[in-house]
Amino acid sequence: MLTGCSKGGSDAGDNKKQDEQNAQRQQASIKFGDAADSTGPAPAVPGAKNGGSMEVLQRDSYAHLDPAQIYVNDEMTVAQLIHRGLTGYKATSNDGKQHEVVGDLATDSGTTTDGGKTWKYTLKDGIKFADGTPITSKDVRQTFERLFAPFINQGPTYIQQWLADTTGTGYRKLLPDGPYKGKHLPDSVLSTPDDKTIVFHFQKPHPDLPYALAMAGYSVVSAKGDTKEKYDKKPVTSGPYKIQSFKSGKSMVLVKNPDWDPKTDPIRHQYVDRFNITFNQQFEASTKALLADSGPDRTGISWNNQVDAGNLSEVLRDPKLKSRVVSGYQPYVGQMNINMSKPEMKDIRVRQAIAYALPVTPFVRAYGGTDAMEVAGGLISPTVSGYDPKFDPYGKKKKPAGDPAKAHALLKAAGKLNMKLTFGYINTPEGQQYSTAMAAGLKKAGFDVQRQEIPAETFYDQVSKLNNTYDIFHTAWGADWPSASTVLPPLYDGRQIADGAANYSQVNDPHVNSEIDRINTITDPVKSAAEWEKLDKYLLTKVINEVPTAYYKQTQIAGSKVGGLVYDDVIGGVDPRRLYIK
Amino acid sequence: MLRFLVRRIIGAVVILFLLSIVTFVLFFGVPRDPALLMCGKTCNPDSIANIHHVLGLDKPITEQYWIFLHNLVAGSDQFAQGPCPAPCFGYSYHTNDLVWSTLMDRLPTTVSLTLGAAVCFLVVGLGTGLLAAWRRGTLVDKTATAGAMVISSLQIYFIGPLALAILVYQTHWFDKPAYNEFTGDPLSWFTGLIIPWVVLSTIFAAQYTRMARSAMIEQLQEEHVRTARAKGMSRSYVFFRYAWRGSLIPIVTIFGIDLGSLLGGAIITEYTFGLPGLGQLAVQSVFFSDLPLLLGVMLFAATMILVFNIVVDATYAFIDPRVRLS
Amino acid sequence: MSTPLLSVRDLHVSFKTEDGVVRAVDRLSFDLDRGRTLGIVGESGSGKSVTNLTVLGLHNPMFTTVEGEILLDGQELTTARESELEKLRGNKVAMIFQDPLTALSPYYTVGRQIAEPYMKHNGATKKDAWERAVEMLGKVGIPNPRQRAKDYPHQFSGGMRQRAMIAMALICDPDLLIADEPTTALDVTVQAQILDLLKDLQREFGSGIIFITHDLGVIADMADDIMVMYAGSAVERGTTAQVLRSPRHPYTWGLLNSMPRLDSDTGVRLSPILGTPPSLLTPPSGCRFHPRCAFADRVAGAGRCTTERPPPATDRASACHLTADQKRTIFIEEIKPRLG
Amino acid sequence: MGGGGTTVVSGEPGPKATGGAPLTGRSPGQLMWTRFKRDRTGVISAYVVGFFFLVGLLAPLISKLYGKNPYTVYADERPDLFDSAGVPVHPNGGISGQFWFGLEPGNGYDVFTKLVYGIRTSLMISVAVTVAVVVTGILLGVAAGYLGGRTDYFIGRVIDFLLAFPAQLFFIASMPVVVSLFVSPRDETPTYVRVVALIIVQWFLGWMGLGRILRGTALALREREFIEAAKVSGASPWRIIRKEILPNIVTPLLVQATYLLPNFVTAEAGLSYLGVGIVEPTPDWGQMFSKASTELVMQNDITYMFFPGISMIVFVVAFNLLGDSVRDAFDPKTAR
Repeated sequence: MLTGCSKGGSDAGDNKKQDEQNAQRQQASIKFGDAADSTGPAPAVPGAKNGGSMEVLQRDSYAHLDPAQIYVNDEMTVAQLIHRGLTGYKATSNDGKQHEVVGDLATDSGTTTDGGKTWKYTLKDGIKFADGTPITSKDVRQTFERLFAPFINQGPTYIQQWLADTTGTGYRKLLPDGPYKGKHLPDSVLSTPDDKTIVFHFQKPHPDLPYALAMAGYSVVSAKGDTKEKYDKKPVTSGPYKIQSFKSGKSMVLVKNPDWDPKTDPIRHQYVDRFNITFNQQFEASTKALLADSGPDRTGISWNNQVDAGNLSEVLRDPKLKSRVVSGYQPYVGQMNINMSKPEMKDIRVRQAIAYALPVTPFVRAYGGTDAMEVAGGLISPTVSGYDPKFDPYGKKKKPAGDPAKAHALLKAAGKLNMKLTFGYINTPEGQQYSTAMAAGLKKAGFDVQRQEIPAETFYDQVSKLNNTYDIFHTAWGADWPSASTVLPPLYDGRQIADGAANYSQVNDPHVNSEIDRINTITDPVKSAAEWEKLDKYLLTKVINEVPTAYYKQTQIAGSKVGGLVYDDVIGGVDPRRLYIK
Repeated sequence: MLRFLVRRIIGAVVILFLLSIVTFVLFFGVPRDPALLMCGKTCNPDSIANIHHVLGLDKPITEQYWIFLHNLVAGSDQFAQGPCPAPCFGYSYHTNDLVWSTLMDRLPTTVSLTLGAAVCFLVVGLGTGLLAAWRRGTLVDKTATAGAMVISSLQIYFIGPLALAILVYQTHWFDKPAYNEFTGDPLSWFTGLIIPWVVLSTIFAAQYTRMARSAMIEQLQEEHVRTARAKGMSRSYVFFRYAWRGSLIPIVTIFGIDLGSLLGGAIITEYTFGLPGLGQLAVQSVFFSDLPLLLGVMLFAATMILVFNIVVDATYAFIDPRVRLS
Repeated sequence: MSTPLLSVRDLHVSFKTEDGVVRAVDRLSFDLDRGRTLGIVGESGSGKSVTNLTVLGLHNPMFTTVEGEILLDGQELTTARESELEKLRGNKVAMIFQDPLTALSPYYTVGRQIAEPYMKHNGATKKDAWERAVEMLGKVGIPNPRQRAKDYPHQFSGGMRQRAMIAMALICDPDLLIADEPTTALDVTVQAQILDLLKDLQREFGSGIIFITHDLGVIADMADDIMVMYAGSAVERGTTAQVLRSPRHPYTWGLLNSMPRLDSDTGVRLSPILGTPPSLLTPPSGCRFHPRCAFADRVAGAGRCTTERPPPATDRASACHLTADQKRTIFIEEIKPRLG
Repeated sequence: MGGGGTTVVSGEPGPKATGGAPLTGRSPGQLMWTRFKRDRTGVISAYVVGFFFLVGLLAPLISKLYGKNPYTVYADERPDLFDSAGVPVHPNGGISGQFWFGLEPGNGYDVFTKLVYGIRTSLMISVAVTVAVVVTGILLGVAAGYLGGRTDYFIGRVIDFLLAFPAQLFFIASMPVVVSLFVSPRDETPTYVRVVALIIVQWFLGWMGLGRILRGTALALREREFIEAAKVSGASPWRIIRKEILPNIVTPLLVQATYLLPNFVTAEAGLSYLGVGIVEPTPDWGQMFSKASTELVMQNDITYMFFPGISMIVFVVAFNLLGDSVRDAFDPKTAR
């Protein structure tokens, strides 16, 4: 009888070895490449062959194809194949762990003479859009000016803010209608002296510009082909592949772009003739199809679907699948924010009590156990420069279910036993599950926890309101580029506190603020990584405005005829550019 | 007949009109702002205000409703995403797709699910019900009646996950249900929907068994059935002509109601099996506060109910000569 | 003397119900000759309708037990197979029901319903059967029968519906016609027309008729013989003249006594005797009528009526413990004067 | 002297349920009760239904005796019993002498107390909806049927309109709205808010069927002699409704209510299943189904599904059988 009995346990292993692996994982810091590094073609993938078509099983259809609207992972992945920007990440090893930032459309990763205030880029020769028109500095100007138009509201805003020298959305005042009503950015901000040259002028030093420009959101847009809102469904592409057809919610076909010249591109390859993308493939479905490995699925892959929770442990433990399976970290770190604007939270002993009491097991549990989540020590993810695997300020790696006794003592010392603690949680099944268990853990330490649900799709907007009512709430933050400069400053710069800003905990610590300013001017990315790590430790031991919970992991699988399968730490998933058919 | 149709259609339109107002008002009671949804990762009050303006949410509710009605009837070119021919429900806040084409996209899933299940439960349910009535009082009847009683008390949210757990997750005998287009691959269309069909139709079949049995038994006690027997017509002739004809009225009534509400979205079934039909779309539109989509689904579902009400009433005229439509 | 058309001998019919066994017909015997009319009189639930459904084999075999003999033209019906009975029904034996509105299917045309038995029993084509149905409709006095045959029952008036029922019953020229209160649901003038029609048709077709009613006025007009039923048994039998002129059972007296003086209000059903009909589930001991009988105390031998069942009524011997003299005297001295 | 008596109009057996005017000394209620007691299925069903209500009522006592509550996160209290994804490591969902019905995958709640409290929540909501629907049905149905005219027309149109609502869709769409009407900013959304919202939403689209039936009954009663008599004797409409009409609609009301209640139980569970009703950690029948439909459970702990599943089947079947018995007891003619 199969119904009555279930065998018990989900086979989810506990990876005790994880720490050791991470210790070995010395995140090599990324350097900014010069002209030689930026010259195409990209170094060949060992064993790669040309031809064939690949089936791509994806869950979510692409809502945006206009580069300026791209900020979610799936779209950023496909953008690697169809869009090009001024810079990009070049893999310098074949395992997806080592990268450098090089010039993509530009001849190098950018030159600055004044510590990051002025950046100069020169376009390569022979670069063209898929419609055959050459890419000029006019297109680049259009690319950046249209970011200020009202209809662009989904993409990253770093460079806009840097250009306008503001925070928040104040940058739109710089060019309220974008380039569409005849106005342009003045040369003092963005100058294009000739067809090949682009110069960015910032008020403050921004040594991270080469990283920022590598984001898919800053890929080039054709000035001639700019159809404003409609560009989102039918963009003019520039990468090695172009869109042959796109049926939203159903399918997309990518074919080779003959106007793409490999000699201009140090990053991408064009091995596969054709990608047939099918949407609405849930994780279980894609995993099952790829596991079965028959028919067209032998050349099948999913760029963004993970192995579903149900198959995960089996997939990870089957030695026969080793060559078809890749795992890695996503750039996200989960963290419990302590709302520093609340008077009750001013007492560090209360914050310590929260930090010690909080069980992180519920979070790990809710998302599938230790195969999918790893108990976190610090705020910097293993994919970001500056990660220290040994750092564990609250002993969460030893006592993931929390230390209620210690927390209780701290709370008692603060005279705040049974204080009310409002816990805003995201209203998803997982959120409901882990928040109730976390609340139970905090209750044991002597908190009167009040859980408040927040609708999933507006969760971040609610918790980023300055006058929100939550004492604690759980968020996750992913680095936009592999530097802690996209983690610590947006999250903990006290001067960034504003409605809608990412400083969710509303922490405003003078030391943190001044350190951010100091480290931000360091132009050597290797040196700055070490400084960020120090700041991370300061935050978690002296300020205690956050409790890190978990690092997000994922595992992906491909068919047996898929070659060049690599988990790329920067992309945070399979690298689509290196794929070929065996 | 024509006058009947015209009158009923006018009635239906009035109801739809009121329903759209209720939905509109209801939506404005939602404690969520659709602008937040479109605002992305870098959201702030300015961009929200901007999105409000683009969506027309800064206009008074009455004006917004008027625009909605106007677009519905006449279509609109005012949308940033592109033209929107009548019936125009606008573009989804969430996916930016045309609501009407999204509905039409999802419809085949729901229609496949509903009609497939309807065939199953009509054949099995009515068959069993007739058999039980024919052999009333025997062991067959008692078994069928007791079985139908228990099965009709089952819930999709129990046997659906149970079927998934046993057939898909434990034994791996079946793939997880999915919708594949019939025109693309009829076989995978069939295999993908077989579990939902069986689960959905099991419960309905039991209900139809009960209904058909009791309707037939009631009819068999009618005097005109006795008259037919008294004039020498065989038991089967009387059963299938006289009694069956009379039983059709309650059966058709319930079937019309069931079909209408299922075609508007078999919410729990689609949710359980992850089928991308109208029901799932409805749930999504609620969770994403997607007003255009919500209005679209709501009015579509109500239209289905109303259309099938009219169809049922019109069918009466064919079944029962006493009914004259006017 | 030839064999009677219908001969019922010692018939017992009982139903199983959730509450127990109901003895609907008990020790019933009677004969009917061709061309003659037997009137059966009794209250609702006295077993008259059940008797006739049993003749047709229309009882539910799952719940009903039938004992005794029913001979139609010498053919035993209680043991006959369903297929044989089917051949008889509507063919040799036809039935007319009380309420022509509910007795006709609302879903089919009148013509079709009339034609059906003709097709079934005579193997006629649809067209021939239809022609015959139209002819029959004409015969029962429906004007413009070719048109009206295409109508549905609800388009007919009450009297026309009963005419159609009669047409349906007679279409196969039955030997035996059972009319179960055929006029009760009709108003007086129509009732008279229908009765005349039945009489005419009986003359034409020569059928034997069993006429069930609780209206003594009607039965006086129609029947050659009368059988009075009470609680599943016959309490009195005889020719119409005998039973109406010199009734010999207290129950019959009660019936007569309650007849309206003037032939005006015959449509009203009368329950002529004090008290309610007995439960057939738990019938009274002894004479079934004794709890309602005003004359039980006159029977010789105290309490005989409550302990001993009188024998079933035979020709002119009513099922009552009173002596024949007592019956005559009581009727003449006490009942007749009040009948006026 | 003679055997003749007065003629009594027979045939139709007189007004069927003329309130407290019994012909035989036994009121229709008593008759119904006698008939009901004879119906074995009905009596057993009544006991089963009663058992469920008793369980719901005594849930706190039961769990106290059992020594556990449905809120303890055993996955953190007893990590040895679970793997890192929260699945009980012992077979059959961790059923043991200590945890009679096992442990819930995820946070590891005790299934036994959760079910007991879940029954309590679900029944409480459904009973409240039933009461609300019955009251509304009486008010509007009787008003429409008895007053007639414009009132009847208006209520009739309202019923038509509400019947055209896609009910389930409307429930889902309106639950968040109704909840938001009550939310207080600083405290946890109390369970009672969701409970009240569930009651309101189901009530809103739940009363029309009953309303129609009662309208029909009231309409029929209005034409009856004893009402006419009451009117002629100058009784006020309110008095007529209270004294004459209401006692006569008890029968359809009781029958309908027994059919409605299990429907509300399953509908409420459906909403919680879809995630818009009662949410974790409040124990609720539907919420247990929602848990049972997660991949975690379907993949690893099929045993868990049977506790809410079987208990609900037993409840609904028993209640439906009870409904049939009640109907038969009132109206024995109806075919079974």
